[in-house]
Amino acid sequence: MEQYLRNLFLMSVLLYVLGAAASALIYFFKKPYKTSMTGSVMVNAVCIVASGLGGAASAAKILLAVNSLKLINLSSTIPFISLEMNLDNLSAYFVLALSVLVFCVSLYSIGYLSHYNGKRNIGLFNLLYTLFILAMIGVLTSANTVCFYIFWEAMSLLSYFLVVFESEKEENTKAGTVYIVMTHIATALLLIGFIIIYSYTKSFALSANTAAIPGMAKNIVFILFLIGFGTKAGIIPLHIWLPHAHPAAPSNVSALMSGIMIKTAIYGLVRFVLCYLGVQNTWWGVVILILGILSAVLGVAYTSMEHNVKRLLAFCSVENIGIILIGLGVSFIAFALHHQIIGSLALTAALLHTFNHTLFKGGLFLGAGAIQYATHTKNIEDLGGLIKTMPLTALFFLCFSLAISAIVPFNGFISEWLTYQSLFASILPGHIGLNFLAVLAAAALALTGAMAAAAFVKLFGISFLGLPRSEQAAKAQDVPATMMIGMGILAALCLGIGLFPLTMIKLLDKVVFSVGGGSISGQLRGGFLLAYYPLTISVNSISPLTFMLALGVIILLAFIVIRIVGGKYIERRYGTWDCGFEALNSRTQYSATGFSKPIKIVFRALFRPIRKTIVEGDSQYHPEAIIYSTTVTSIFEDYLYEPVYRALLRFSRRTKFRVQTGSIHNYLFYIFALVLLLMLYNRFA
Amino acid sequence: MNNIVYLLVQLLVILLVAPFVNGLIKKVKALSQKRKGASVFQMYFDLYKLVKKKTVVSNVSSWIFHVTPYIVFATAMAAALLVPVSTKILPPQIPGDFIMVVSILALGRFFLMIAALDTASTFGGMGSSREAMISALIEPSILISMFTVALISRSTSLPQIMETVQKVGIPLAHPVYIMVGLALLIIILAETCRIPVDDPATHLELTMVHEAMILEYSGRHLALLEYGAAVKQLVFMTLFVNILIPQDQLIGVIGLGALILSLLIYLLKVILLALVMGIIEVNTVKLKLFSIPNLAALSFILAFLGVLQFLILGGKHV
Amino acid sequence: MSNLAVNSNLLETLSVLILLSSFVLMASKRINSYIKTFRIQSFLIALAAGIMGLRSLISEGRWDFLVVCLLIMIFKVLYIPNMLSKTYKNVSYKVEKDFILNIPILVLLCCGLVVFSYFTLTGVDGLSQDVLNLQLVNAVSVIWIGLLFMISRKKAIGQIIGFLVIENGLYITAMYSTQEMPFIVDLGIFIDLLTFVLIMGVMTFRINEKFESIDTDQLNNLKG
Amino acid sequence: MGILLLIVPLVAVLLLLTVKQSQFRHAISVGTSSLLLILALSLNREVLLHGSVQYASCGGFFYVDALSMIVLDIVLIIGFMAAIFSLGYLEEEIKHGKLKRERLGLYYSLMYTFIFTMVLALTVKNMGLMWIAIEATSLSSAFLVGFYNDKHALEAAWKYVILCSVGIAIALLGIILLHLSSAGVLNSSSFLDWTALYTKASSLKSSVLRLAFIFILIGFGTKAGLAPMHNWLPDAHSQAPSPISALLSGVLLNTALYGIIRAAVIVDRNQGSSSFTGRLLIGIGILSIATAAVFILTQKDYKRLLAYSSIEHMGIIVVAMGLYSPLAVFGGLMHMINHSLTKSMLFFSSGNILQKYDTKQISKLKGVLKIMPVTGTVFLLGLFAIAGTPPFSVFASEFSIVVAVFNGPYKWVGVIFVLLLAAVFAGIAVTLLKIFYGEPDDKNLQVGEVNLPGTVCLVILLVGITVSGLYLPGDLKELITKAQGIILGT
Repeated sequence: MEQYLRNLFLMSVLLYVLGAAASALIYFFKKPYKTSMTGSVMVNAVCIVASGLGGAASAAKILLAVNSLKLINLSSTIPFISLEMNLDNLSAYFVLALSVLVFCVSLYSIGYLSHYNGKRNIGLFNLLYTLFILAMIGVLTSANTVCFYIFWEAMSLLSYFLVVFESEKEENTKAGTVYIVMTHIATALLLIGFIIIYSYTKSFALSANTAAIPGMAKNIVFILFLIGFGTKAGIIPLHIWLPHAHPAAPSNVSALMSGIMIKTAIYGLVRFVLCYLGVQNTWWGVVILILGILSAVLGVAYTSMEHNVKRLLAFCSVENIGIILIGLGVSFIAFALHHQIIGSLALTAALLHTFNHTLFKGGLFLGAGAIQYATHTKNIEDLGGLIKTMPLTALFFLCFSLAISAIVPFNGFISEWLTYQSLFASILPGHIGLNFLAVLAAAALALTGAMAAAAFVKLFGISFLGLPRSEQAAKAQDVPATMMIGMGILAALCLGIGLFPLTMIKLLDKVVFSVGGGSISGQLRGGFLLAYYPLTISVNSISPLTFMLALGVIILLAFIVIRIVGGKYIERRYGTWDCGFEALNSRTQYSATGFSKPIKIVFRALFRPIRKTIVEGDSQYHPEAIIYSTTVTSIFEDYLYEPVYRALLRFSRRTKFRVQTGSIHNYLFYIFALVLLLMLYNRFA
Repeated sequence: MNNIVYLLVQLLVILLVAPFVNGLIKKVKALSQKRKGASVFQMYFDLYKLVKKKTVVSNVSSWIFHVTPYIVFATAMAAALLVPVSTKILPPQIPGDFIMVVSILALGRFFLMIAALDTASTFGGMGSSREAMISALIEPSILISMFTVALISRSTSLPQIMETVQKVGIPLAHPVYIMVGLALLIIILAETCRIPVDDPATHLELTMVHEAMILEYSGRHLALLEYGAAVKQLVFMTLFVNILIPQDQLIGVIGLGALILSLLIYLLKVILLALVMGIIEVNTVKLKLFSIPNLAALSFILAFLGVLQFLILGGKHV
Repeated sequence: MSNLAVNSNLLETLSVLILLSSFVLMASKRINSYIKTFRIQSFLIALAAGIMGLRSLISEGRWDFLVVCLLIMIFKVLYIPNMLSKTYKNVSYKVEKDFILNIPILVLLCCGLVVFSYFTLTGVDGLSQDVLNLQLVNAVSVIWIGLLFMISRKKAIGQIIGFLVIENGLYITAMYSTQEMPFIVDLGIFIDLLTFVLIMGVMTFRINEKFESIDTDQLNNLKG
Repeated sequence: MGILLLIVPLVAVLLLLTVKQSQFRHAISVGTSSLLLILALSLNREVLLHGSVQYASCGGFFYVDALSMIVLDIVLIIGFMAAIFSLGYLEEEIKHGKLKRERLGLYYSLMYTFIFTMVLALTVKNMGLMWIAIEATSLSSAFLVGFYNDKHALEAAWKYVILCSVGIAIALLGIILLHLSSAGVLNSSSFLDWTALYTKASSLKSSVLRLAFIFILIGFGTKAGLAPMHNWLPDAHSQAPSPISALLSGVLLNTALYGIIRAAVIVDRNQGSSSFTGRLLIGIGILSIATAAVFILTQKDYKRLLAYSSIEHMGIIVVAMGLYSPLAVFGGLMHMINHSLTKSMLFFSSGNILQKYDTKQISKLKGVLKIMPVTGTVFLLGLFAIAGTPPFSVFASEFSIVVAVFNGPYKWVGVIFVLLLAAVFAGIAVTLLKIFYGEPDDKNLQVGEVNLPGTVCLVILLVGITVSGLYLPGDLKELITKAQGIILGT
């Protein structure tokens, strides 16, 4: 059985490699565009098959409860460098998420890439894309830290190239630079962490026993990992690359980046802190929890201010990472206090939200891509009325929006509910500080949910409803069928997991059991119903399916009653009420800026909005035009990163001209001084 | 069997009482303004009238506009099914807890907000935008105040919470509950679009939130939305009265008689609360929109103080 | 034996004189006196090499020191100074004007360097066998003074002379510390020195051509 | 056989000075460098078989062991690449009137003199001779640095000669002291003979030896571009013709470093530990990396930037040597190879870019990937490679060194080390990544590569550094292991 699964998995990897090779051929031989388009379709088809196989193998791995699969073990002649890949439950879970997303994204790409036709080298894109997927699989299945590090860097590098793929825009390349610099520095910290561990255990293997590491070193390593992975995950205040990089990348790549790449950081935290290092102190969890709260709240606050579809989604990723971290933090605290069940519950919540976020955020980015594909703009102030021209896209987008706002029959609610429950369960007598924090986290979660809903009402309402605000929006046409299918599958999965959460949770339970040693399946009741509460009899239950049924029945009843009472439905179509003035047009509608203004005013201390009004014309009493613009200050960039960056530049520049003066006398003096210094050193040493 | 009885009782009570409560509050307001006011049953007639009417639909709107009334009404009703009016006829398990209730209501609200944007009307956008802000601010207080009572009973399930509360004696004499009660009261007023800015009775754009969102609706759609709003209001009121003024512990017997008695007391409590709400609304001046954060903060602080009390005292409240 | 003692006394005196000549160099301002002082210093070194050569010829029958002496005479005393003065004959300036520090301080610094050399070398136990120590200190000091000279002079000629003084210092260090440096190394040093001077000649010519001066202070366009 | 390595370039220089046609000059150049490469291969075999190669016939001065073989290989491989690259490079320069055809002979003869001096430095047993050869490298390369004969080039050459000569003079003091330390231990036939010093290391006078090492470190360190003696390096590297920059950076620095290593080995053996040399080397190494990290961040000239990066990598190698653990030494040696290949690849591609855009200013470059797809790609990947990104070879060696640092006595040095490497990466990314994208300011710029043979070199080098980042050929590994054994005295 193991052998069979292993082969299945390797087959999937091999297919990706084949896809990469094929794309490389297309790239290098620069076939005419028509051929390269066919080639691209084939490469994507290969990816679809590969992801299908990979996903199936991973799911089977978890469900059939076989031992962890040793996939590949090749060592190189260079010290430490080896290719060692294992597939255990945790890896399999993340690979499953990856595969599901890749499946849909590849399907979507078939249609999406057609807009590159004749403009760009699709072969290159596909090459980077497949390699990127391979790198992520490598990250998720690496069995030693060196291998992990290499794949991690490869993943960063490839995603960097994908971010700058549309390189003619300067903002894209800048975004890429910010991204690669931040991620590389973070990776350096990871490297330090790995090597500190190595210096105690003398092994890079993930199976190494880390018990011998002294507590202080463990603390340092934890902080390094937190910053290292935190940067990739985009936790505040290390998030600033995210809102730059996601909009810059092509949408299918943003979907992968936001959907699964930033989750590799969550994988890293679980894998390295929980499994590898072992949670040692309660404060580890507390730090993560606090960062989670911060990221969730600030992330959603910035989400609600954004008017660029993809930037909005990027900030929203920050928020969701925050939610995941809240779950993770609670689980770390619980494991540190040896509450296995609570820990497992919280871990389940975090991991489920990870999976869910993969689905809906991937979907949303695909949706954003579809909008961009149809209208060539990412600015929602230029959109409107797309629901009429792009009905299916609108429907899917609505589903994703509801899911991400944690609204009931969708999967987002399930994971948030579990997070609430884990927070609730973590409030135990005796830990006032922790309890206080848990309550705060719950409040933050509530705020986050409502504000996310507000943001997505804006996003959906302004871009899909009302009147089109620009010509492109008016002329938009629905996207190719493959793109639609890609999004459709994700939407269906969102709803599916929302309605039948237990299927997913039971799968997840095996993962959590192998990671944390606790299982919550004993607490679960019902086939599709969900019930959980650890301390008393399970009476806290939710059943989205029942709710859906009830909803359906009530709607039906209401319909019937109204039909009976009110008779036949007679509808009169007429213009929207305009208070008797001129007919409404697209500019009298509420704009996205207007929509989010109340929130901006309420949180003005955070946003520090800058308003600018320019009156054009001769007299201020008879203006020809009034241009009003408002921007939100990004406090972390303006008050943290910018000053530090400038200070560094200034330091560099000054030192440069002070040291390398161009005067040979100075240079000779350095040599002279060093000679004297070292002679003195020798005298005293 | 229990399930069906429970469902029927919930449905009937909520459906019947909701418009009445609305009328009652209006009556209180009318009386306070030295008007006679409409009958307390006026809303039933209004609903009937609206259902009978033809429907005008904006030619900008899409299917969102059409499905929203049904969804809003259905979600309100679905939420109502999860908030027992009486603990005398509880099924063994209710498929949802208060988090679910909040989420269900959020579904309705989500649709209401996007429907308001669907018609390209400025009013719709305005209402939707304001509603977004208010809900964002109020949500944490709802969660925290419910969290507090849930912590006391160590369960997030509403029947469980209500049953635990019955053992407390007089909850309103208890510091934790007082805090939660005050927080909930503010929440109810804000959620039902009353103070400090909104006014369900007028269509003045300065004060419009909920009414602005449903401005484009007419006919049976409007009826559903109005009904839905009334149901939602009653859901919150039920939460309030059944948690803070439990009565079922007084009634020993289990059976039809007890049920009826319990329901009567429930009705009494609701009427009482409606009167209080009416009086509060009458006695409060309308404030500018951006005083809502203060109100929300107040409610949040109250709820948080409640939970703090609970935590500091070590959870010995049962 | 007394002959040898006289010899070593003479060598000591020469080493002090060589050191002194570098002080004189540091104190001088005129290009002419730079070259003259260098010539004298080289002559003193040649003298020392000659004495040692004679000694080693008598005691061991080695003639290589004498060859070295001859080479010094030919190159350092005659050829290089002549070439330098020829190169600088038609240069407009004759006197160096601005220094990094003024001359008295520079001379004091030179004294300091001698003390420093003494201080840093006495601790090294391999060096402090009998009289060699003082000579070695003198020799090493010459190197540092040469380096200081290079730092303090802004004209190209100053740097060339400074380097040559360093080279002189190295040479006497080698001579005094080990009387048996492999000949081939000595030869190699000479070849290098020669090429250095040649290159410098070519360079100064070209720089003079391009910059219309050989003020090395002007050579500071490449920075940062 | 091995002695031919010295004869062939000399003959080539003579031939180049006599032959007048530029085709013949090119042919001689390519022929010579390929011949040298073949000779090196055969010498490699011998070294692998016998451990070291010496010929009694030539007065015993010729000596090659695994350590020198590694550097020798680097010299000859990069030399070969530079020869090929020069073909196209020079023709292009002549085409644009930057170079007169007559000067071709001068260029090549200087280049082969340069190579000859380096080969000499690596194949002699006597430390004194080695010193002479290293000194001679600066004399022959000074003209190459100043080859363009403009103000900047001359300035750079001037500084190069002055600083390196002074440095080398200090190294001579070190050599003299080294000799002094062996007084009474070695007889006159084996004065300054490295193998003799090596075998008798423990009986040398250790305090003199330590002083000697300080001077050798400063002296050869100047040549190797270690901070704070590095100041000539950015000037010289940026002003020299690009193939020469590649030689300077990829080869010359390593040759100088080789001198330091040879000396350090003796001192370490004498002291019985590396604590003395280790502290100095690690200190200077870290200082070099830090200098590079600070200077790269606001660099405006891409060739200077690459030069600073060379300083950084010399620092890394020196740190590795200072650690003196098997892993560190292995990594350090590997890093020598990897850095040379990668850096020369970068200098070659920067040469292509310079010829296309005719500017060294970073701010004036745009759209390199579009205008020069191959060179641009190589340069881009090369930058990531040099910054230590897997899967390129620099990462592999850096990783070994980093691990060694953490296993060494100073863990905090490891933290600084890694952070500085990251800072260098950030600096390169911030300054250089923008040149690849967008549209060039000059709209007349033709899309296409200059210098076809050079571009082929680039691709070969890129493939090389990618493959060797994942897999080290067995022979090479054996060679490095042997050299490691020599250094560690095992």
